[in-house]
Amino acid sequence: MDNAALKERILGLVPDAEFQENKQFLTFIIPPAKFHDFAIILKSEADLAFDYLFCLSAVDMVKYLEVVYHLESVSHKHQLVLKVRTEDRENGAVDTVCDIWRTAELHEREAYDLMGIRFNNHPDLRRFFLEEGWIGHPLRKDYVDEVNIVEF
Amino acid sequence: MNFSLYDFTSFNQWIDKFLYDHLPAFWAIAVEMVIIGVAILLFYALVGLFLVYAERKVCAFMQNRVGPNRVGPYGFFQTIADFIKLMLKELIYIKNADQLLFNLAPFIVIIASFMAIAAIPFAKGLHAIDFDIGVLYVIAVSSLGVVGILLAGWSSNNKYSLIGAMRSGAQIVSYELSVGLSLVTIIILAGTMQFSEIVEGQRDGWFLFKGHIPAFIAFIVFLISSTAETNRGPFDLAEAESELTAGFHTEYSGIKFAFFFLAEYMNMFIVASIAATVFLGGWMPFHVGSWTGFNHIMDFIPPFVWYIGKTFFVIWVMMWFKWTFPRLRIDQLLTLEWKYLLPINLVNILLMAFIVLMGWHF
Amino acid sequence: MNSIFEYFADIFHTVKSLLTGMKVTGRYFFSPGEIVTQQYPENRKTLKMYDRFKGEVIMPHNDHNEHRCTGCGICETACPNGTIEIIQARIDMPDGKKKRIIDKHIYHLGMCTFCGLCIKACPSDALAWGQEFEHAVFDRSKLTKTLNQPGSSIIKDIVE
Amino acid sequence: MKEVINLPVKNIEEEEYHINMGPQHPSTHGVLRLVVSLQGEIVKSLKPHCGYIHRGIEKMCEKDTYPQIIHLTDRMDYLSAHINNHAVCLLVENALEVEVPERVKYIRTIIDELNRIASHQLWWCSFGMDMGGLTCYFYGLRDREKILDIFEESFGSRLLHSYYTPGGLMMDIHPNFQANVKAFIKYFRKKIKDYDDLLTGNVIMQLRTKGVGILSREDAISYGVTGPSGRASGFACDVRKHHPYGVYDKVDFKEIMGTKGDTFERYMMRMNEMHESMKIIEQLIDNIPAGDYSAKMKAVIKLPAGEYYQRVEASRGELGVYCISDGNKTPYRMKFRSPNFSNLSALDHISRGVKIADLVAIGGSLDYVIPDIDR
Repeated sequence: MDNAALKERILGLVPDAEFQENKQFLTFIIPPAKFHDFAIILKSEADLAFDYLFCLSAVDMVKYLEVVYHLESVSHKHQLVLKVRTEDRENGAVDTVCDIWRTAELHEREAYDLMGIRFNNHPDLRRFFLEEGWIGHPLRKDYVDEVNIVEF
Repeated sequence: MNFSLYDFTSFNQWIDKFLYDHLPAFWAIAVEMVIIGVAILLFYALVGLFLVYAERKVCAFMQNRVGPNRVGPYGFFQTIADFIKLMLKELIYIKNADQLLFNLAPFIVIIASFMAIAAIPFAKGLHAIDFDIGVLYVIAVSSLGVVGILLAGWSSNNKYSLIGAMRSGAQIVSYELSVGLSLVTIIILAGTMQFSEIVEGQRDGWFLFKGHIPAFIAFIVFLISSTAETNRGPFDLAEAESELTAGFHTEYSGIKFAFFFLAEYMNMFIVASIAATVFLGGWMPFHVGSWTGFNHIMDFIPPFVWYIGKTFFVIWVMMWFKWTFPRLRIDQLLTLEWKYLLPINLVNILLMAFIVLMGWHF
Repeated sequence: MNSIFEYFADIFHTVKSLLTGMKVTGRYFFSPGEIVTQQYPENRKTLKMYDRFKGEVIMPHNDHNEHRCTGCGICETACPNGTIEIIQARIDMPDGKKKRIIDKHIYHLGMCTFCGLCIKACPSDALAWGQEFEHAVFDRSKLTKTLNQPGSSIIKDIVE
Repeated sequence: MKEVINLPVKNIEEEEYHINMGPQHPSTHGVLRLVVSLQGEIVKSLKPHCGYIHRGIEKMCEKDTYPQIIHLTDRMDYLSAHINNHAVCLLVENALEVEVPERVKYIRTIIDELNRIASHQLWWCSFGMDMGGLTCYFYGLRDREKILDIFEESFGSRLLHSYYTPGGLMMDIHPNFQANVKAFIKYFRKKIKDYDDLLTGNVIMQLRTKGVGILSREDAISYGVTGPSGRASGFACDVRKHHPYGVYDKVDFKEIMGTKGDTFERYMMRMNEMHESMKIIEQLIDNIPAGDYSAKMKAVIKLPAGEYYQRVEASRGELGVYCISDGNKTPYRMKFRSPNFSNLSALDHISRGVKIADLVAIGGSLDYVIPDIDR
C-alpha cells in the first residue's frame, strides 16, 4: 500500500488521528485512549500487517511526553510512524504494546526508566538501566544531577 | 652393588639388605616407607610442575602462540613461579561454607591421585608396590577423587560449585565403567592383573598390537573415558569455565586451589601411565618381530625413558583433544557413555574373549 | 538393520569430523613458523607504528622552537569532551595594539578519545598526531600536558 | 499443647533456584547480569539486568554537535564502530540533502564490510570459547588482527576509529589500502577453512547447537530480532538489501537466509555472511572512483527542524538512529535503536527449557555486545 492509500485507511480507522507532515515516514498522532485497540488492528488486519516495531522512542517535549513508534510491515514493506502524547509531564501514561509487539517490553522499560513514561498493563515495569530508587529520569530535559553529569 | 639403568631390582634389594643389616625389622620397614614416600612426593611435584608447563606450551603452539617464555629459559620455571605465587596467596575464608569439608576436599582429591601412583611400574623393579590386583587397585583408588570433588562442590555454598560437583559425580560414576571394562579387555588377554606381569607379557609385542582390533578399540575407548574421568576437556563439565565460572573449585584460592590443579594433572599422568603400561608395553622397548639389530638399538634406551616417553605421548594426545574440541553437554556426555562406549565395550570384551579362546592373538 | 547401519555411520562421521579438527590443531602444533605473537618489550627498538597512528595529539615545533598555533580556540570548541584548554595571553604589539597569542595549550591525554576533530578543525595545521603510545604513568596529573614548548613562539607567516 | 505447623511440602525435583550469571561471568561477554531460574540444570526463565555500563550516550548527544556525536557512536557497538558512524553520517547527509562523492560511498561500503568481517571473526572466536573450544579464540583473533592492521594503517586506530564525518571521511584512504585488503581476502579465504574444520564440522558443536534455542519467524519479527540472528529464523531484515545505502544497490550479494532459527542456523548465517562480505569487497575494491574524500560541508552543521530516522545494517542487526532536531547545532533528542537491545529481549523466550550449557551457546549465537545494549 502506498502512503496516500495508507493515510486514507488509517484516517478511516481512527478519524481523530492527527496527520503530521514528515518527509520520510507517514506520521500520525494518535489519542492515547484509542491507541491500544488501534495497534491491535494495525497488526492483525491483513492489508496493514504492521508486524515489526523497529523503534520505540520516548521524547520529552517539555509540555508533554511523547512515545514514538516506528512500524514496518515485513510482507508489504510499508512503514508508519505513530506518536502518542501523554497529558502532561508528571502523570501521563500510555497503554503498553508489548502484548502486540514483544520487543516493546524492554523498550518500554527503557522509556520508563530514562524518561518516566508509565505504561499501563506492562507486565514488569521496573527500571532497566538505573538502580531501583534512583531519583528522577535522566533523559528529561529538566533533569539535573550535580554529582554525575560532567559539564564542559 | 650392581646398579644398572635397565634393571632396578638389584638396586632395591641392595637398599633392602642394607637397611635390614643395620636396623631392626620394624625400623627398616619404616625407613623404607619414608624413602618411598619422599621419592614419590618429589616425583609427584616434579611431574605436576612439568605437566602444567607442558600443557601451557602445547596449547600455545596449537594456538599459534609462544606460551610462557619469561621466567627462565623458554619459560621453564614459569610453573615454579606460579606455584610460589599460589603458596603465598591469601586463603579466602568462605562465610557459611562447611569449613571442615571445605578444607578436607582438596586433600582427598590429592591423596586419591597420590595413592594411585604407588602401583605404577616406572621401570623394571622400580615401583612402590607390586600387587597381584594392581589394575583393580588403581581403578578403585583413582575414582576416590570424585568424593573430594563432590565435597568441594557441596561445601563451598555456591550454586555454580554444586552444579559442577553434581555433573562431575554423574560423569565419573558412568565413565568408571568404561575405564574398567576396557582394562578388563586387556586383562583377558594378559591373564593377570599384576602390573609387572602385564608389562612382562608385552616383551614380544605390545598388547595394542597383540590383541588385534579389540585391543585397539579398547585403547580408543580407554583414551576417551579416561579423559572424561580426569575431568579434562572436552569433558571438563565439572569446571566448564564458560558456564560455571570454575565449577567445583570456584571458591578455592591459594594453595587449596593449587591442590586441585595439581591433582588434575596428576590424574592425567596416572591414566596416561596406565594406558602406557597396559596397552603400550609400559617400560618395555618397542620391538619388531625378528629385526634383531633394530631391537638391540631399542633395548639400548633405558626402560624409564621408554615409560616416560609413552606416558607423555598419551598425555600429549589428551592435550590435543582438549585444545581442539568444544565441550559436550551433560546429557550428551552420558549418551556417549551409555549408548556408545558401554555397548561397544561389552561387545569388545566378548570379541577379545573369543580371540583369546581360539588362540588367535600373537 | 537400517538403524544398526546408521549407528555405525554415526560413529564413522563422528570420528571423521573429530579427526578433521585435530588435523588443524596438529598442523599448527608442528608449524612454529605460524606463530604470530609479538615479543613486545623486546621488539621496542624495531617496533614502528604506522605513519597515521593516533598516539596522542602533539604540536610540532620547528628548529627555532616555533609552532603554528595562533591560540584561536577552534580546537577547544571542536573537542567533544573538553580535552583541550587554551590559555591566552595578551602582548603589546610594536604598533601599540594588543594582540592575543597562545600562552598555554593544555591537553588532557586522560580524557582524549582520539576522534581527531581538533586536528581536522585547526585552521593553521598546528596540531598533529604523535606516534608515542606508551602512555602509562603512575600519576594521573602527568597525563595533563602542555603542548606548546616553553619559550616557543608562533611562526611569523601564520595569519589568522 | 504444641501447635503443629504444616509446612508446604515441596517436591524437591520441582524446586527452582536462581543463579546470577554476571555481571562478572566468562560467557556474558561483558557486564550483563542474567538472573536465571533453574530447575536442576534446566533454565526455567531468565531476567536480564542491564545498566552496568550505561553511559547515557543519548543524553550526551544532546550536548554535542553532529560531528562530535560520531565519536560517541563508536562506543556503542564497539565491534562495528564504522557502521555506527555510518548511521549518523547518513542521517546528517540525508537531512541536509548533501550529495556525498561516489568515492566516499565506495570506501564506506568497503570499510563497513571489513568491519563486519572483523566483528564476525570476534563473534566466531568467542562463540567457540563459549562452547569450550579455547583454540578458536586465538585463530579468530589472529585473523582479525590483519583487518585491524589495515584499519590502523589507514585511520590510525584499531577499534574506535571515528573515521567517517558528516559529508565524507576524515582523510583519504592510505595508498596501500587496496593492496592490503586484497591480500587480506586472499589470506582469509584460506584461513576460513580452518574455522569450518575446527568448529563448523565438529560433531560435538553440531550436536550442541542443532535444534537448540529455536526462534520462530513470527517471534523473530515480534521481538525485533534482526541481523544474522533474525535472518536465521527466516526474517528478511537485511537493511542493505531492503533500504540500500552506500553502494549496496550496485553490488551483487545474497541476503543469507535460514529457515530453522536454531543456534546452528544463527552460527551458519554469520559464517556465510563473512563469505558474502568478502564478495562485496572484491567487487568494489578495484573500482573505487577517483574524487574528493569529502563533500563540502559548512563549518557548523545545523539540521533543519524536523525528525529524521536512519537505518543501517550493523554487524549484529539493524541499527536505527532517530533524531529530532530543533534547528540548532545540537540535536534535540537522539535515540539509538541498537540491535543488541532487541536481540536480548528474545533471550528469555528462546532459552526456556534448555540446559545451562545451551543458554551459553544461545547467548553466544545471539552475539550481544553489552555497551550496545546499555548505550
